[in-house]
Amino acid sequence: MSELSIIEAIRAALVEEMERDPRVMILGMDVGRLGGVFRVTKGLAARFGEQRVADTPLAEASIVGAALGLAIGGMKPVAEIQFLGFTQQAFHQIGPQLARYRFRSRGRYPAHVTIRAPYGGGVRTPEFHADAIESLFVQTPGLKIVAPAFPDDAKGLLLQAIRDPDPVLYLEPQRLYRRIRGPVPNGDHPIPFGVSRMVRQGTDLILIAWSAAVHLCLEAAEALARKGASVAVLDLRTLNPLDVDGLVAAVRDCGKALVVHEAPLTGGFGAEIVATLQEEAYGDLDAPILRVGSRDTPYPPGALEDHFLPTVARVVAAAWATLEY
Amino acid sequence: MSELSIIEAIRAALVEEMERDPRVMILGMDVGRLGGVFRVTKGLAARFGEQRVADTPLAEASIVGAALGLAIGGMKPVAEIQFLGFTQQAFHQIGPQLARYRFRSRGRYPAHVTIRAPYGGGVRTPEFHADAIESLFVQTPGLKIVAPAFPDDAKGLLLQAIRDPDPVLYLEPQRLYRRIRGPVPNGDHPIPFGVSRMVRQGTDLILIAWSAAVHLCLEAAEALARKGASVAVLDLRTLNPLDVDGLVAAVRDCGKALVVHEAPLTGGFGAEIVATLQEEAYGDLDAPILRVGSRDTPYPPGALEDHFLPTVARVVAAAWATLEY
Amino acid sequence: MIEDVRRPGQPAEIRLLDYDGSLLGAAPMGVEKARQAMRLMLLSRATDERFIKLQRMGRVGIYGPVHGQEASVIGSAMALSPARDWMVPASREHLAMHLHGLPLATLYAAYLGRIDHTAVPAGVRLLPRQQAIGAQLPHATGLAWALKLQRLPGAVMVYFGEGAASEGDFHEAANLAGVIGAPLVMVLINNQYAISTPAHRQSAAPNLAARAIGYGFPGVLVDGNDLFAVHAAATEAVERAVAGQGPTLIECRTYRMGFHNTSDNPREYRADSEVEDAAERDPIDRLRLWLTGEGAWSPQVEAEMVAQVTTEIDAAIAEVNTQARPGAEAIFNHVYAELPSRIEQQRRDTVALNEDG
Amino acid sequence: MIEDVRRPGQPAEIRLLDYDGSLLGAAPMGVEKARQAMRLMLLSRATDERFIKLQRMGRVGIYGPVHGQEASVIGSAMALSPARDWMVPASREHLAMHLHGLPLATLYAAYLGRIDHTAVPAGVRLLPRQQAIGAQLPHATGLAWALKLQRLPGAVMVYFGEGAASEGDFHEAANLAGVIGAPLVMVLINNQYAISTPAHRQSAAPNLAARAIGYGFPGVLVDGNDLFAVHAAATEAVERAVAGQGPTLIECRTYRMGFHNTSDNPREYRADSEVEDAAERDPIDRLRLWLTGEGAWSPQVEAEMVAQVTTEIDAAIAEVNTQARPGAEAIFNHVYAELPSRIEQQRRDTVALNEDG
Ligand SMILES: Cc1ncc(C[n+]2csc(CCOP(=O)(O)OP(=O)(O)O)c2C)c(N)n1
Ligand SMILES: Cc1ncc(C[n+]2csc(CCOP(=O)(O)OP(=O)(O)O)c2C)c(N)n1
Ligand SMILES: [Mg+2]
Ligand SMILES: [Mg+2]
Repeated sequence: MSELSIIEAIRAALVEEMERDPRVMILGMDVGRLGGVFRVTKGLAARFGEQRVADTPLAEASIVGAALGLAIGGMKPVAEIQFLGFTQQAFHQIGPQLARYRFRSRGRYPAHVTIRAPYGGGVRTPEFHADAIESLFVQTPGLKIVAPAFPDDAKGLLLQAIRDPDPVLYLEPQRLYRRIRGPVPNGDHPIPFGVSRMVRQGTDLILIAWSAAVHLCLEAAEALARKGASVAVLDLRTLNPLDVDGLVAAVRDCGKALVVHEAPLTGGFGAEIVATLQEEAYGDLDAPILRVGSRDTPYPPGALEDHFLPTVARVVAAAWATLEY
Repeated sequence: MSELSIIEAIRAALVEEMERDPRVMILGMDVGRLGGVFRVTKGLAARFGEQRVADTPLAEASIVGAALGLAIGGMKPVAEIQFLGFTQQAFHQIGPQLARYRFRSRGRYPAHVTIRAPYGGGVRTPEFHADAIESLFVQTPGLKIVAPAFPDDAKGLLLQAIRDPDPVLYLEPQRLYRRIRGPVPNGDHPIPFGVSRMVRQGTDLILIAWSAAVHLCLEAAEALARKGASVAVLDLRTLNPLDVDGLVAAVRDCGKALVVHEAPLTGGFGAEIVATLQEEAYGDLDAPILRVGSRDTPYPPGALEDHFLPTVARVVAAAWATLEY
Repeated sequence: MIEDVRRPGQPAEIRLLDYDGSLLGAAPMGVEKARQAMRLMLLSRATDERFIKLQRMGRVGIYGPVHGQEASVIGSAMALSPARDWMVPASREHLAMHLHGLPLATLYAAYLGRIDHTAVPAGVRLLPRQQAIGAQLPHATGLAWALKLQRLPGAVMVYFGEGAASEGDFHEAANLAGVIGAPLVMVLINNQYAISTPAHRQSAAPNLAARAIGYGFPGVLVDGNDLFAVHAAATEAVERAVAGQGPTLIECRTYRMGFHNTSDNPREYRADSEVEDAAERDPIDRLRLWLTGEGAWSPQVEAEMVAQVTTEIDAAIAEVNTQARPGAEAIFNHVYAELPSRIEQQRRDTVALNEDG
Repeated sequence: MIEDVRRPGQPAEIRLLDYDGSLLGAAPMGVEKARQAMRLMLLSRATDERFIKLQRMGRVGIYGPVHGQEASVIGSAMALSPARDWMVPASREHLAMHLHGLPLATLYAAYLGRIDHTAVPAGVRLLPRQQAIGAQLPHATGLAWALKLQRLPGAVMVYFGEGAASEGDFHEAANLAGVIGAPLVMVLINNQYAISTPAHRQSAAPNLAARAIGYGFPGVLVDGNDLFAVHAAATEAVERAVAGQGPTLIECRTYRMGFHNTSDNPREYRADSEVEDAAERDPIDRLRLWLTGEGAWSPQVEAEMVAQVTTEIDAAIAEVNTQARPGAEAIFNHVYAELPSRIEQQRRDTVALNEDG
């Protein structure tokens, strides 16, 4: 067991997997000598050479498209997109190409590619750098989506992502990169996709979240506990595959649920969770499942982000409304 | 009143609006001499000149990006993207640019742009040409989304789209282009956004849909009527703004609802409708709101599309399950 | 101060075989190989005819013919070593794909709705056709990069049209290939049209080969209806790639004689006279003249060869006709390595519905 | 057959003002205008210093300095007529924006969190800064197209870096501009870095000006630390545009002296010696030498001017400090012309929460 930050956990997974498998390589803007704008890949170019930790030109679509070609050619590329917001520049290479290549080639060419991208608000970044656009990828059959919230999950899920034969979009909570540290088991412990994690037990209400919003929920649950409510927190960990059984079981136990995400409310992945639970666990629900998300506006300049993002206060308020329903 | 096909209705709106307002122009691939791959703009280049009905190079991002620039420069561009699937090539120019330009410029530069794009299945097109990816745009504050299912709406909503000071994504049901004809009022009748339309009355269950799926629902409702169920059909007409009041009122009347869309199930806009209704009309619901969508796979080759797309049989089955709940 | 750079640095269009079949330079192949090329070109044209017919009969959805572009397609593909090199097609390079190892029946299966028989066979270094214009270009760059990283011998040849050359994907793929020094041969088939859009509305550049300069590698412009010019340029480009000298862009200037595809009617946007003019530069006619001059061709040889390729096509179609049509479950195959439970449920439902129906 | 096209057709780097301040050609401006340019360059550098300080004090989020690029930014912008021409900035052209009509206080307001005071004033033909690299390029093409369609006089000048020139947006925008013959001046500020990525890893092309050939319009390469060369090229390009002769690409070769932005530490990826070398080609030093030679400059003049620009900056910041900080409702302003009811509800909730808190 080591105490690592999320950045360190991600780096550990990359290093271990590159040592284990010579076909694993990293590509992206500034990932080489600089080690990436967040220094996630710091030291890797020196260790593995600039061939395997390769800086690319400033062109996201070619990073993803080339990663697919590299995979077809026998590599296992881990592509870094500098910020999730800029996956939009590569959008046509992700859903229609990367995610469908196995299907299109009838299994001949699996797209063994991982895309890593930091995202999420709360750190006063310039425009596009915080956009929580994960829900733009949830209707992309073929693409797995991973969003860890803790150092151990960050490492274990990344190990799994790099090995997974399907393309994986691996979302990194930039707000938490260095803010939290936690125990990470040493050695090779990949974490299977599609298994959510109960990060706080409770009996009255379950808060459902992923990535940085999990920590918001933990704070809110703590605040609610002080007022006497027993509130559980479920960390989804992967959006696709979605742990439908885990969700249904959790709701069955509590009867009430609330989804919290950083993305704007309308069209966010919270809607899918509500729709799924409403279909799969209707009889067990004692109240409507509310959603707390960001406002339905563009991500505002940093000074205003606290009005845009979900806050502990908003989560607590929605939780009370649900508890009192 | 004239009897028009959807193609004719769209063309009529374009012609009338171009005659009324010299700033309205059309740009896109093959829209000029050819009149577009579906001949929607047939005859317009001859009538208005190749300056105002301009063929562009094969580059979607520049079509959308240039349309924004044209709007800033005083034009009211209507950009055609040949098939909705190829808006993904322009993705970074739509959500992050077009939809946010008013916000970014603090009102100085509204993005007075309409994007027209045919979409939807059932006509055995090559890959990408049928993809119902409207839900990739529903989490884009600033962008309005319009999806008519009838000739009169096609015309009236397009008139409104071209005049609307916000950017509008106008989705054309390619399967219905020439298949249905209907009465269209002559003259200038724009239809306001955000108002759904009850296209069939019923008391037991309401089917909620947009674009070509509305006709699927009408067929299903007819089949259900033959079995004695009174089923209403609500045509949303616009996804953003969403007619929340209309939805709630409709559910209040029936107590049961079912959402049908051509997009794959998971992450489709159906999820948002369910989540919204569940929140806004929980007390009025007598059964879970099920969703019927396409399968969670890539759009298959034409010969297999009937297994992928929602069918009358699947809608009827889900409707019975709801009615019998 | 600002000079019109449109003039200097322009590669001239290279031609080795003139319209009348006479040689303008050294022939890059002997008579035997040229006859083989001729056979492939005839097979290509016969495939066009057959599939247009099948489409008219309702047996095929949409077909885009190669007619007119055969020298570009086949002259380039013949420069590859299928056991060593990779091919990344766009969508109109059927016979290049076949030459590279794809059985005709596999090629045809896609048009005839046999999705589960369309996979490129193991060992054949070929990617599937691409319907998103230009999207294959970064894949090709990545594939060439993979060869270089693993020190594998070989080149990657990627096809695309002059329309595709307008897409951002072209630019990003070419620029990245230059930076990497990837063993990539970019074959731009400029058939003068992207659906109805003529090349001069696609770009104001006097030629597209000159774009290579902006990526730091050579570009060459060839008469795309001249099998020899195409083949010589492609051979040299493949050699450069294999020798570690990096990418090459080859613009083949040709002409799309037919419609864009079976849904298109070119009379809506171009004059018959233009097509008639182009017909005089037909790539097959030109090669026929040369072969005839070499004493290696006659109407009888041609008739035999046409009969042969017809038989080949018949056999391939017959083979496809024996293949079972895919069942409903085919849409769930190869979406993931293993279906997530939610989709597995959808698969079961779909199959059940289908059995009911 | 395949020639190395990297040599022919290369525009040479144009320089008019040598490192020692001596003229190599005709000066494109007189002493008065050069002093005005000098003032703007000093103001630019002083703005850098001030905002880096404010960032270190925690009053500004992130700031990207212009240091080293002043001649490129100001020499080009001075070629425009603000009442007629449009400017489309990337993100590092502060003083060009100011010269084009944006009050300093408006520019600074964005850095100091006064979102509602950042709008470009009516009548100023300027677009906002762009944070998505390269995304402004097609907007500029469209804007130039709009001028042409409406037969309005004027040119559009768009800025971007050598990093941005790798994006698909650059290619698509340039190619479309060529086809339209748009009155566009593309100013590529090649400061040798995109964050840590050096220009030679960004593209293998010997220069980026040569890309213009592939779009059918001229490209010119200038010493971007030479105010005169930049200005002369920009002036000619603007004249061409206004005269209906279409687009021009100008590559200004300069050097980013500072960090990419206040979060960056360039020592992690480049040697100090490289920066010291570049400092010898400082654009301000060079102009100072020339102006001194013309008898139009002295340390005293400079000291006065520095004092003056400091006062200007102080005043602008003081003005911003009087502006109210935006309230919570600011995030809902200008999302739509009129808020849909669902979002109007969110607005009310947000404002209420804020009043409670
Ligand atoms: C990204 C994308 N945009 C638009 C289309 C529609 N489309 C299909 S073929 C074609 C023209 C392609 O032209 P070119 O690249 O010159 O190839 P050619 O058809 O001439 O072989 C277009 C626009 C598409 N398939 N993909
Ligand atoms: C589309 C996009 N990708 C990545 C980034 C992150 N980023 C910000 S500035 C920058 C480098 C830009 O380089 P260049 O275009 O040369 O401009 P410079 O910073 O040198 O002025 C990058 C990669 C971004 N803002 N937008
Ligand atoms: Mg073409
Ligand atoms: Mg730069």
